[in-house]
Amino acid sequence: MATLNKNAAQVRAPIVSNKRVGQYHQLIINIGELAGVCKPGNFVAINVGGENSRMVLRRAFAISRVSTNSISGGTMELIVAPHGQGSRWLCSQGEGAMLDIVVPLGSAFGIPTEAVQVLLVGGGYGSAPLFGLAEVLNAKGCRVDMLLGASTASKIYAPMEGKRSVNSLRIYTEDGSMGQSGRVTEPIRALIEDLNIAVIYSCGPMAMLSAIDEITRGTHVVHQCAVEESMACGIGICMTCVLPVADEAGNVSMVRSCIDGPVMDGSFVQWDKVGKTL
Amino acid sequence: MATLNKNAAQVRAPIVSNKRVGQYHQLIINIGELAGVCKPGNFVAINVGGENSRMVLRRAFAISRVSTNSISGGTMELIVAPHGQGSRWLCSQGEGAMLDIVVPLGSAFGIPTEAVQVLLVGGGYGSAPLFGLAEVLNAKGCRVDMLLGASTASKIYAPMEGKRSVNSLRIYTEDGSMGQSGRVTEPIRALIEDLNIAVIYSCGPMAMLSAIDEITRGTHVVHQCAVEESMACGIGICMTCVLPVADEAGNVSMVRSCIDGPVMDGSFVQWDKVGKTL
Amino acid sequence: MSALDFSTTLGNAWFPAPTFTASGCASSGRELAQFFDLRTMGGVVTKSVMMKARTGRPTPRMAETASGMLNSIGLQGPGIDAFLAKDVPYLIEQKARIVVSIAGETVEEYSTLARKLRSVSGISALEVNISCPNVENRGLVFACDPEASRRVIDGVRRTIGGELPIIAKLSPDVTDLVSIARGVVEAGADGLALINTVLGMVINLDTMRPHLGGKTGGLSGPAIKPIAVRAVYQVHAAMPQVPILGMGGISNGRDALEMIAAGASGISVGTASFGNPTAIMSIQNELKDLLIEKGFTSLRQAIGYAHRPESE
Amino acid sequence: MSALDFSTTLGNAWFPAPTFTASGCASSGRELAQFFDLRTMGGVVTKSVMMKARTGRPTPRMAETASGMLNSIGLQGPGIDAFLAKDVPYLIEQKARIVVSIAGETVEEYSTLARKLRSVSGISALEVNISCPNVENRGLVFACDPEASRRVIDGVRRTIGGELPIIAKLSPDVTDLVSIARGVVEAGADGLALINTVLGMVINLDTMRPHLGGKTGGLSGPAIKPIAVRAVYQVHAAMPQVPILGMGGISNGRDALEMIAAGASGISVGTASFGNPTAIMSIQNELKDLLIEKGFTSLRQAIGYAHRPESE
Ligand SMILES: Cc1cc2nc3c(=O)[nH]c(=O)nc-3n(C[C@H](O)[C@H](O)[C@H](O)COP(=O)(O)OP(=O)(O)OC[C@H]3O[C@@H](n4cnc5c(N)ncnc54)[C@H](O)[C@@H]3O)c2cc1C
Ligand SMILES: Cc1cc2nc3c(=O)[nH]c(=O)nc-3n(C[C@H](O)[C@H](O)[C@H](O)COP(=O)(O)OP(=O)(O)OC[C@H]3O[C@@H](n4cnc5c(N)ncnc54)[C@H](O)[C@@H]3O)c2cc1C
Ligand SMILES: Cc1cc2nc3c(=O)[nH]c(=O)nc-3n(C[C@H](O)[C@H](O)[C@H](O)COP(=O)(O)O)c2cc1C
Ligand SMILES: Cc1cc2nc3c(=O)[nH]c(=O)nc-3n(C[C@H](O)[C@H](O)[C@H](O)COP(=O)(O)O)c2cc1C
Ligand code: FES
Ligand code: FES
Repeated sequence: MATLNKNAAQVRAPIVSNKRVGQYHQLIINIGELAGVCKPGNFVAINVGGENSRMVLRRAFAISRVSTNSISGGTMELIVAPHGQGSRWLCSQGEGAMLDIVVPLGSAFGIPTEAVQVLLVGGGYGSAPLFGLAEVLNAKGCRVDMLLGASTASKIYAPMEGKRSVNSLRIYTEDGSMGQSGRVTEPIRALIEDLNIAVIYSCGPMAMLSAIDEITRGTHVVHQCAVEESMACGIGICMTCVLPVADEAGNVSMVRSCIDGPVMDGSFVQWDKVGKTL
Repeated sequence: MATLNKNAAQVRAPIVSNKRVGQYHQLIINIGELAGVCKPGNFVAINVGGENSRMVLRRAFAISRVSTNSISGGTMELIVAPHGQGSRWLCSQGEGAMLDIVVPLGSAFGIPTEAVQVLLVGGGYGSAPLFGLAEVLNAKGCRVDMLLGASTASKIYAPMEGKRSVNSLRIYTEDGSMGQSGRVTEPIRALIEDLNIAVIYSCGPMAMLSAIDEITRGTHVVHQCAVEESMACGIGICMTCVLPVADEAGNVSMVRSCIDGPVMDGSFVQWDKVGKTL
Repeated sequence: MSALDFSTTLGNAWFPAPTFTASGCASSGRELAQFFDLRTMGGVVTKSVMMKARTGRPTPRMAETASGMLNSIGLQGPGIDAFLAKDVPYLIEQKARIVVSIAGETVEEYSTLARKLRSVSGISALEVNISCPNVENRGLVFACDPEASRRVIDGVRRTIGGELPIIAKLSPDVTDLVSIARGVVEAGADGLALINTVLGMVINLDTMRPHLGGKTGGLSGPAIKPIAVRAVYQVHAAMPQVPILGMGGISNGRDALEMIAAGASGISVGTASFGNPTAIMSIQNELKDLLIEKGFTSLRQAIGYAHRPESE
Repeated sequence: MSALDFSTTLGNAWFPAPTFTASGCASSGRELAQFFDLRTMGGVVTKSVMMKARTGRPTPRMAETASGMLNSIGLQGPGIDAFLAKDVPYLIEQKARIVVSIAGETVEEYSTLARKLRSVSGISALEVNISCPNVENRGLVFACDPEASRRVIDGVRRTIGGELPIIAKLSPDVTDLVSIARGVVEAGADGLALINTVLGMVINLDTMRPHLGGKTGGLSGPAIKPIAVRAVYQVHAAMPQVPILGMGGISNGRDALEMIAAGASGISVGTASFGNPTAIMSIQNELKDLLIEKGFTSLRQAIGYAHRPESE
């Protein structure tokens, strides 16, 4: 919480393009110079529904990638699943539509100071920020392997360009419609050994993050996960987005995932106490 | 209330065109066969704000004209003043946008059975339904004279084509920016005499209608006015749109202007009691 | 379609569907009959009728608010005699199921209305709107006063006998809704209608005074749905055996299912019909589809489903 | 700009602007300071603080509703000592004007909190949030019980002495708000904060159970604005001399002016800041423009303006 979103700003930003990709929409948004301060793991909060909207809260989306030398100024990419009314509205906005965005928010994935072996695990649209992250890790000299999982093929987001920075990419679907059949967490234990993994970066449903924690618990592997809790404000003022997290001394408190997250050290999160009274 | 909107239907109808005319927007909407059952004086009720709108009530607009032999099927024309959030939303809708409309609603102007001299008086966008009415009256052989008034020139709606069915048209603006300077009600008393007027048809602000009533009271002139009260439902179920109106026996009751109006016999309306407790 | 039993009961009255108009939001049915067949829904709850004809409050009588509206009609109506002469026969002719809503200014007026209705055939139930100012007690709304609420229902119960179910309609503007509900049930109500509108106000910034002719008005529409769901849930938790007619902001099948899961045996649709004359029909169809989709074979199974123990 | 006196007072505390954060909707100010200078608004009302640190309710803690939201935070917070050690010094350093909101589970806890705050300099006023469950009386919310409300305020008043203005924050979920307001003013409150959230519930149709971890939650946002305006109007009509901090759904300058015309001396902004981090700044600017446009030369002239006699 030290930095308190020090680079965050509220901007009106135009949609540069909106393309359907499987069950998702890839939105490219021109955020000008702010693209330069976005880091992998950060998210944005977007106003939805327009002027007369009955939706009073912003919607949070992970920044998938940023590009600072694009022709139209700095841009960022979001991968949006049309889920409820707000995200559906966003997916229906065409090129040129202006969005009211607060960006960049929250914590970022920590980047190792030396070149180590890392594993990136994404579930559903959770893969979105991992490709941007892979580029950064790759540039650091890390060897990057990636696992992506989803219930079905159309929910796997794995763009061609994204694969450049990845040493290997394995896909798992629960219905077997793409890649291997099964859960993305199944091969992790073996991979840690085989590839001598130092850090796992994960983003996806809470159940996946918790399963990875179970695997890494008691090992030397660091688990950096991007959590996803319902957020009313996204900037740390409402206390709705909390998770039970222990501090170094083992004291558990309810920590705001918008400002002390979304990226957290998975070993501190009290996965069994999520959604319970402390 | 006998007919109870017997021709009314709820339809999804596309906007054929949306043009700015002075301070108003002229909207042409394709309502198909329903155009055939619309009469001058009827109004429509339109949903505003789209799917996620915080506006829960329909907005009422007088039908300005209908055309049943247009290339795109039956159409109707509305003249909309961008007033608050709902009408502004409507004015911002482009060609092809689909509207949710209930049409036609309410009472219509009564048409004389014989050819008589009539005067049409419109205030602001109140002129809209008068041009359609003029056509009908003209076809009946009536001599139609028209007075239009507004605070300023850009609030006068008087389309070229509309003038065909009118014997004379005089315009009054309060600031003198178009036509004669003054109020549209000023010349009425003299015109009644000079032209031997049998019926005055009026549409505009309540103050204008009430002023006309004062002029016609005690004379042989019939005053058919289209009133405008805040309406929550437009179909007679909420009782918000009421006006104090006397019946033949002189008993005053609160009458729904959406279903027993908007066109009423001005001499029965208790103008001095509007907005008061009975 | 599948074999969904969509019927419901309120006291001893049976309805083929759980969908009703809300009192005061359908006049006496005629106007909606233009848009759909009144027989296809559960029943028409008529506008609260009083002994005498009433002209109601001055205009403006409404103000739109964020996802809602205020109204201040002041119970304009024809009086019970004209209502029985004109409106009830029309609804019977349409084969609509009829719930008559009554309102009074004194405990006595409610009883007298009940006496007038006792012998009228073709009525399925009585809704007793006690959200009216009590002229005998400083204009304090009956439904805000536990003792006055009881006395009204007690009087109606004694007059009407055991045949016609009595549904007491309560106001949410109270500190302890459950105790008021308990009181009227003890006094003889067979069911409860929850909720009436919430007291509100809009200031008109042009005149810089209250916008409504009556100054304050009743807030309705989606804005109040969470309040209504909470009210139904609380009262159902306290008295699971008492049927509830739930209302407040229901605009689609999902809203209706929320209310039913919270504990309502039937739902009334008010403000949504203003925005959409066929709202009740689409709510009904969506609710049916949702129930089937969720594997319920009868509406009854879903009533109060949100209260089941954690283990299930 | 023109010569508008935008200042206001709450009891003996003076503020250069009538705009405040709403308690619990700005944490303790740090997070919003990223988006604007805290000095530019009237003051920061901090999140209600209790004696001990509290972890609050389980998640989910929020549900969006039509033009509003439900929250069920359960007064998570660091406890008074950590608050005084960390948050107050930060706000003082920022030169923000500070209104500290306190909450307790017993009458005694409120007094003890007041004792802790008595000697702290740099605080402009105390907001006493009495919409908390009273553990000594079956968990009945203090603000729903006239006697308990009085006792809390009386205890705080005695402890704090005459210096620091006390603003009692009331719940709208009561039958007779005016009598509760009167009681706390008699007990020593210098002002009133109206309104806290309205109790509501959302059923999650996937789980078919209450969506919030705490089952019920507090409804806030534009949906409740008409309720809030009514509450402020009623209380101002009854006690025109008592300053009111008005809140509930204020999202723009027009909303703020409605509240002020209804009788508020200042306004708090809660939910609107969630949708828009700079909401308070735009509300403040729009309100200023509106006041000037309407010919007011001071904010004070507009307070309660909607109550002026018909003749004016
Ligand atoms: C840090 C973070 C990053 C995210 N990244 C992405 C992403 O890259 N792509 C993507 O498609 N989605 C992402 N989500 C989820 C996205 O925020 C929700 O799908 C979206 O808010 C749903 O809004 P709605 O109006 O469509 O659904 P509704 O269910 O109508 O929303 C109702 C309310 O619940 C909240 N809500 C509902 N689901 C979620 C959820 N899963 N997480 C948080 N709040 C929720 C909404 O914000 C809203 O306030 C992310 C969420 C968080 C917290
Ligand atoms: C029978 C009838 C015919 C009309 N014909 C026309 C027309 O041809 N052209 C035109 O521009 N306008 C017409 N109006 C007025 C039009 O309905 C209002 O301007 C419009 O409803 C304002 O909505 P808003 O959302 O822009 O304003 P807001 O002020 O935001 O509306 C708030 C609420 O008040 C109601 N309301 C506000 N002003 C009026 C009003 N003057 N009359 C009725 N309800 C109002 C709205 O319906 C809405 O429910 C007519 C009104 C009636 C009743
Ligand atoms: C215009 C209007 C008139 C109403 N009149 C009555 C009435 O006469 N009797 C009554 O019991 N409730 C009356 N109500 C309350 C409704 O029956 C219902 O309880 C409330 O509006 C909440 O439901 P909704 O949100 O679906 O409208 C009225 C509501 C409105 C909006
Ligand atoms: C997330 C959240 C937390 C709140 N916490 C508190 C609190 O700690 N103390 C308090 O007095 N009010 C609290 N409130 C109520 C607000 O201060 C305010 O009274 C209410 O939300 C209405 O204003 P609004 O509609 O502008 O949000 C909280 C409201 C919200 C939405
Ligand atoms: S979302 Fe508001 S504190 Fe995190
Ligand atoms: S607008 Fe509802 S009755 Fe006329």
